[in-house]
Amino acid sequence: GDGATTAAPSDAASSGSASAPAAVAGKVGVILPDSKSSARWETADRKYLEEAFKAAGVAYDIQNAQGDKTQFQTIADQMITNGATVLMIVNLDSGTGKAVLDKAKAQGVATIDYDRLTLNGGASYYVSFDNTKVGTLQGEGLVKCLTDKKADKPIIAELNGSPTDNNATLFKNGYDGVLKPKYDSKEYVAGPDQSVPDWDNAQAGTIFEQMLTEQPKIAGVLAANDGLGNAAIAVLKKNSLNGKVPVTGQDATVQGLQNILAGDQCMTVYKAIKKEADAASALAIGLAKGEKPTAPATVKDTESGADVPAVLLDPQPIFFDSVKDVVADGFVTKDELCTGEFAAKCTEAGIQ
Amino acid sequence: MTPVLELRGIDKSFGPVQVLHDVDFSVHLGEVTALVGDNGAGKSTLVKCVGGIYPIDSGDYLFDGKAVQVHSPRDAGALGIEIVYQDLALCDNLDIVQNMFLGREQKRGLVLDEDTMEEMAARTLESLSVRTVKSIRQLVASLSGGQRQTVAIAKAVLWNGKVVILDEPTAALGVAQTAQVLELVRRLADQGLAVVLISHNMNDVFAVSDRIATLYLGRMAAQVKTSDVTHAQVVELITSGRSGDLGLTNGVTV
Amino acid sequence: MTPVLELRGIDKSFGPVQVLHDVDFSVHLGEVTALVGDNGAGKSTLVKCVGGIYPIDSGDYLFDGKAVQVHSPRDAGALGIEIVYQDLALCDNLDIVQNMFLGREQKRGLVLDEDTMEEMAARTLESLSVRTVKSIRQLVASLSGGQRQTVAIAKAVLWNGKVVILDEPTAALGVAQTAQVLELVRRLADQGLAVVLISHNMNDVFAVSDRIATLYLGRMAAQVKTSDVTHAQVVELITSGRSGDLGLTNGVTV
Amino acid sequence: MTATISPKRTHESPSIRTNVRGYAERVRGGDMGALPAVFGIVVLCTIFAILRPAFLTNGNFANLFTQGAAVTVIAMGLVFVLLLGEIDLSAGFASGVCAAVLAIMLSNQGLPWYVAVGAAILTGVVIGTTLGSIVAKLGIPSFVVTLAAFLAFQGLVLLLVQGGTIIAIRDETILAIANKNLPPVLGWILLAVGVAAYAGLQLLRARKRAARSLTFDPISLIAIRVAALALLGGLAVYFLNLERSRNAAVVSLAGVPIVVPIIVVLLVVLTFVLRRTAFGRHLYAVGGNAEAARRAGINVDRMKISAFVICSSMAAVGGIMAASRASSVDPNTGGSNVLLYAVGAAVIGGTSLFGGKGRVLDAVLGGAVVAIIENGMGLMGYSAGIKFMVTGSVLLLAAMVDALSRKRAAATGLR
Amino acid sequence: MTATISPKRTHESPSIRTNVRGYAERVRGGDMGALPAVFGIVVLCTIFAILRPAFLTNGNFANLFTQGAAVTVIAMGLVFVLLLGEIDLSAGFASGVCAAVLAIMLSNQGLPWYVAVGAAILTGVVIGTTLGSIVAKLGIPSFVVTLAAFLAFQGLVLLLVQGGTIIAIRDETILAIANKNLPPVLGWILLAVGVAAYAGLQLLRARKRAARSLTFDPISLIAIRVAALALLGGLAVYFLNLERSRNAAVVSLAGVPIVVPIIVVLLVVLTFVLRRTAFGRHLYAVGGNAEAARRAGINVDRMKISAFVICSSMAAVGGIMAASRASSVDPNTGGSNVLLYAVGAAVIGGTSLFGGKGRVLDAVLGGAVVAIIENGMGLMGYSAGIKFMVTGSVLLLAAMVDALSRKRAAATGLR
Ligand SMILES: Nc1ncnc2c1ncn2[C@@H]1O[C@H](COP(=O)(O)OP(=O)(O)OP(=O)(O)O)[C@@H](O)[C@H]1O
Ligand SMILES: Nc1ncnc2c1ncn2[C@@H]1O[C@H](COP(=O)(O)OP(=O)(O)OP(=O)(O)O)[C@@H](O)[C@H]1O
Ligand SMILES: [Mg+2]
Ligand SMILES: [Mg+2]
Repeated sequence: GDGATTAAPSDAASSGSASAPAAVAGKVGVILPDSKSSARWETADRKYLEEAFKAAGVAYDIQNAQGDKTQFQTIADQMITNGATVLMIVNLDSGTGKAVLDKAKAQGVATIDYDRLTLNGGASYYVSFDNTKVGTLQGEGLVKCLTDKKADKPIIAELNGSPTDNNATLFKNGYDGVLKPKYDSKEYVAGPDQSVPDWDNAQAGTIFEQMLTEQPKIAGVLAANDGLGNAAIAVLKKNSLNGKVPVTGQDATVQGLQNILAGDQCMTVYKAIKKEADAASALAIGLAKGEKPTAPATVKDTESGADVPAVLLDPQPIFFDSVKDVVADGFVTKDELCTGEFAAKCTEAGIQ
Repeated sequence: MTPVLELRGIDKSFGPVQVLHDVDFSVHLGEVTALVGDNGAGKSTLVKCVGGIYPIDSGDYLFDGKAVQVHSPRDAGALGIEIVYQDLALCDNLDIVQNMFLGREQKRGLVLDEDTMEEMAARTLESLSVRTVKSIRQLVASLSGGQRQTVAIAKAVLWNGKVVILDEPTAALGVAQTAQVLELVRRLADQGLAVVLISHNMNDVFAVSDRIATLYLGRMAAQVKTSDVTHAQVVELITSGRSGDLGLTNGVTV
Repeated sequence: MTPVLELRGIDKSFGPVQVLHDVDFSVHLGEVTALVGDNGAGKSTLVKCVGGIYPIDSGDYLFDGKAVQVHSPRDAGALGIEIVYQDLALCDNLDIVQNMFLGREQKRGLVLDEDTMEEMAARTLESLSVRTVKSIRQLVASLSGGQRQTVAIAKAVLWNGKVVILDEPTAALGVAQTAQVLELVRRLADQGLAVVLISHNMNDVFAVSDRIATLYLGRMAAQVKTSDVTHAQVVELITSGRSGDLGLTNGVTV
Repeated sequence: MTATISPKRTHESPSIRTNVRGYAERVRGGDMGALPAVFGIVVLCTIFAILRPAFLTNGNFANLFTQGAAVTVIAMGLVFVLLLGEIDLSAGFASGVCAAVLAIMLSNQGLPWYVAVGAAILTGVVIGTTLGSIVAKLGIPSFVVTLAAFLAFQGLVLLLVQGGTIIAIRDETILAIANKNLPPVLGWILLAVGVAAYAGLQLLRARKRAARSLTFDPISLIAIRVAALALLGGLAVYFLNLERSRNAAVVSLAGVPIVVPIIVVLLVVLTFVLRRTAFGRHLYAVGGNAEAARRAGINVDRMKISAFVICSSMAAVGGIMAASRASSVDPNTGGSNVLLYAVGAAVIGGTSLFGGKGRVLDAVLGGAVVAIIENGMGLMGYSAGIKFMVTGSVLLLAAMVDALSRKRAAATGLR
Repeated sequence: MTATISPKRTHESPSIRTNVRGYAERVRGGDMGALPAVFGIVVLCTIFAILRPAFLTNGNFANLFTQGAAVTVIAMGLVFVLLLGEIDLSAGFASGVCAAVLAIMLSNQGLPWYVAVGAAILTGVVIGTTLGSIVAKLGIPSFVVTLAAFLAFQGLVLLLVQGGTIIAIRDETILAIANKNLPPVLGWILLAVGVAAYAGLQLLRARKRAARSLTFDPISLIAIRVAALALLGGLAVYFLNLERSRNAAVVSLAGVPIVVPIIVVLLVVLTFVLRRTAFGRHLYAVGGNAEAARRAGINVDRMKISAFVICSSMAAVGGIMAASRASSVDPNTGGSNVLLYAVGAAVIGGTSLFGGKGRVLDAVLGGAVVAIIENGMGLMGYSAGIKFMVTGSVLLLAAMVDALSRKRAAATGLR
């Protein structure tokens, strides 16, 4: 997925740093959504954004709303109070997102939608991966793994993300877009399909165990992220089915990658968060310095019909052979990944 | 004259333990009926059955000669039965006035009429010789044993019930207050009310009562006119259930 | 002979309300000291100060002639003071045996020795004329008023305290049980213990006590030998704080 | 001790000095009323103001109210249930269900706002009736009943907003609740009316009691109280009426946020219900000693049902405020920490979980503590983990001030 | 009524018929002990078995134990705190913190499993001591203290697992706890030892009491009890020892899951502590009437601290089980519904939130109810919204069986 879009961030960045006379630079406020649905927000996004802002010498304030809408708004209020001139949000839902964006714009604060588009929010920019695309890659990945295993009319279990998370719905739209035709053509059989409240891995374990009890012949698991995937793998292991039943994931976590190396997980989806963070921080830095950076693309806001200037990045599917790409990208280090028993597997997967 | 309150053949068990066996009990207007019996004889249980606290297992409950159903304290209250329970049943988190008017607050429209209640409470307490209470707005939790008991008594006599039942009302009272309560008991009966007094003090019982009912191990041993028995006879009835021709023979009232 | 327990100049307030004013009180081994006073005079408060339930505001607490600090019921227990409180303080969710041995369970190694406790409890209760308790494994919540009081008394006398204080122990008891408890009080004193008896019943007080201490509105009106005063004098002391040369003059003991 | 209980014979009209002395004595004795909570709030504010000057700006002051409104309102309702010694774990999601009903009425059905608000509150009443009846009539512990409801309502919200989509709210009236301010003049007028009414009622009461020769508050004391109310209220209105827009030309942000008068009215009405009506008296009685209340002829079951109805209705109001603030309803509305914060607010304010003790004002003060902590922490810029930890510690600190004073009260024998 | 209290004079050795009659009378009188909970479980199982035949497979039977283990263990610990009338909202995240400590020790530090387990439990002890001390010494309501801890520990877990990464656990011993089974033979041996020990203790006790001429259970009754235990245990072990692997050639899945003996041992030990030691007696006393306990010389503060220590230590054990089952620790370990389910389990089983009433067995039975509901619902394949709603309703249903029987008990005057 390193297509044309990779050029975008450098584009935006250059326009930001082009006129770098450190005039009275503004302040950037960033609101991350939570720390539990995915490890990325606190471990990756925060780190990359901080690095970028520090490097540019722009004041910043990064906070996490912990999945709580009320807090999300409170934090926005507080950032504006604290003098932020650019607000970059990962909305928890479009409603609160819009409320925050409206308030910010009313106060003359520039806005960026990061990772999630706020429908009818009218943010100045949008930087993201395509969540439906993530789902599509998961679906395609599962199909590939099942094909490799030469599975015959496999029964597919779907372990979806939190029912209250709109992104989980987008992921599901993506992979169902791939799987639904297969179900219809009787190539695959639709098995149990349940959501996991709060993306809670412990509950995911129980839910998957019960899926397996109800339908012991499950032959493929579409798990919406690595955490859910690992919960399913733990249950499969208990039944010595690990490796025999392909499981998908998302986020390219260390655990997920290790599961892939061990052969227990078939694929994950890697989102080059650094690229996303760099693109967004470049825009933010530009805005903070009072410029008006340009974006390489636009996205249509389905609700307002407006075209939002956007930087779109492609997610990348990771299989055993491509684990090395993630390491090469610096997203995970060889040290964390290739511990103990995985050292040999790393070598096998060509990770240096 | 038909008794204002009459119980016939009351049985009451708590799980496997039968506490009242086939108890008959009647109370007349204008009289003080003393209910006596040893500790654990079933006096308080009988009173609680009258008050609708406990449902009775079997037997008849007659009020003014008519059979009635008393399923809750509300029913008993509606009949005009006022009871001072042995365990007082006060709300520790409320003050004296609030406790005295609980369930029957004076109102002006929607709003509580605190002024009237304060006045009425003060008047009633004064008539009971309470002298050491600092303020009638004191929480009941901070009252002494005797003060609590006085509040409970005052609460019951504040209302013009037809039947007033007092379960060991003077147990915690001082000398003067006891005298005052006994006088009150007599006065209520003389005003035409029916009063039931439970007490372990034979002097008090003989001083104010018109009739004495004796419970022995959950059975009614005898219900007699006070003038027909002696102090010693009553004590004998209490401790052994029999005295001369009075009392139980093999567990049956003769 | 120095008193085993002596209080000097005790003051105790609850917030803005001063309940005890400069109270002196002493208790001697081998004697029954009656503590009398009107409702709300401060008797129970004094006892609770002795028992470490309430901290005293000022004054001295001497035991065996030595000043001691009593900050909690544990401290009082360690000195050998056993108290039956007016409000009994039983755990309703425990049975009779469990309540009687609370805080001083008999053990074999780590394990509770239920058998020994059951035996001891049964023996003690029998000596107090309790006849109507169905089983000593009955929950205290289901006991009658008198039965509860008996359990509280039995709990206190089960242990060989040096000082036994009983706050209105016979209030809820029947005739026979009251006699039994008074006898017990006398017997404990004769065995050399110091006993404090709080009661509103002057007959009982005169029947068993060696000394009488009278509280009047939180002040110690007089502490005298029982043989030196008459029934009427004590009642006068209780109700007015004075009787002849005894008692308070302008709130000061003479 | 020598005082007598006759009200006639107590001081005819205690001088103001007696009153002040009495108050000082009560405080020394440990009966501090709302003082510790207020003190806790002052401590919190001072700390945050020192660490982050932005905390003290009048913009932030206005934020506090809208941020804390929903939790405070839910906590006010919870006080009624807690007073009975019961608990309502479902209040959070009940507010979510009511908000969803509101949103559906408004956005999907296109009904006017008053119909939608009515439907939302009616939903609250139905929920409360159901929960209360199950608790009272079947005798299932309220913890279990409302835990079941907590789960069920979570599901119901999901179904109502159809599995994860979001219902946006565009009705101006509803949006105004949490996002708009009163015109500055109206703020002053409301304040004046409120203060005048308070003064009038106090004077009337004193005159009536004096006529019956009962103890009454002297005019001077009433004057002090009225003056204090006027001063505090005046300061608040003054600061809230200052312009806080960063760009006043584009949009003017000045005036008392609309939630403030709503909360004040709810506070006054509910306090009136608790302290001046037989219903409120009976609530305290049932919470203090249910058996005694029953013996006094109070219908305990009906009290329980009513308490749950009030609680769920207030949850509905809280839900409307939350929906207004978020200008949308999603499956998480009323979820997250809303319930724990609301119960926490009531308990920090001094309401007992064992029943019989608590005031509506407690919930407001406790809600203020929670809102200040959230607000202040939002200014600190900690990372997620640290923020949780510091929030917990600050909450403990705020509660400690209150608890230590109560500990002192217990030591002097008061409760 | 005419019976006397002297134990000597009561029936020397009540016949078995007397015993059975006594039991039947107690049940009719409403004192049903564990019966309603067991009945509730039977009802639930029947419903699920009818709706989903897969529910009755022995594979699913084994699942039940591992799925419910963590919540049950946490609930067992919570009983101690609830007995005192306190609550521990932080138990869930405390288990998360302890699990994180375990994972760090194992995976990041590479220490052996017993060191890691020791560290996790020690963490629990430290947490309990801290919470208990704050509650006891400062007198802050436990709801507030543990709400603060709930927040703080949530942050601590985040910090420990470094902001959202997941720590994988690869230690075979730890993984075995929730994922492996005892060899079938060992299952039988343990059962035999357990039954023999039970029989021996019962006989010894009867003989001792007979020697003192106290009432004692007749041999026949003891025989019935032992036989019942042996039968039920035997059936359970038999079914768990059946092969439940889908491909027995590849891997054999048979035997009692390892969590089962762990829970049984914890149940026996904690029950022993509560019912046969002075410590347990004092816990009940403090919960029933703290003032009476204090007057009896019991150190109430120390009891509180101990209860919190036990609760948090059990939470640590629960955390270890959860970590083992998930084979990893993430910031959500111990979060979500874990706490509410654990408290719910204890309360459904019959533990009172007001203190003084509850047994460890209650928590196990309540935990079973919760586990069965989760397990059964997992088979139904409802959509998220429906699933939440049905789960809530089923929970209410299970609690209703219990509550109705207790209501009956109250009507006959027993509690
Ligand atoms: N809820 C209950 N469960 C079981 N037994 C009970 C219950 N309530 C009372 N009892 C028993 O019933 C008997 C009668 O009790 P009751 O309180 O009526 O006695 P009483 O005559 O009032 O005695 P006292 O003079 O001591 O007050 C007692 O033996 C008591 O233990
Ligand atoms: N916690 C408290 N707060 C305020 N006042 C209290 C408190 N406890 C007791 N008092 C007051 O102190 C006075 C003395 O109470 P105490 O219980 O010592 O009386 P007593 O002599 O035992 O009376 P009785 O004979 O009625 O038992 C009473 O007026 C009572 O109202
Ligand atoms: Mg009685
Ligand atoms: Mg007293």
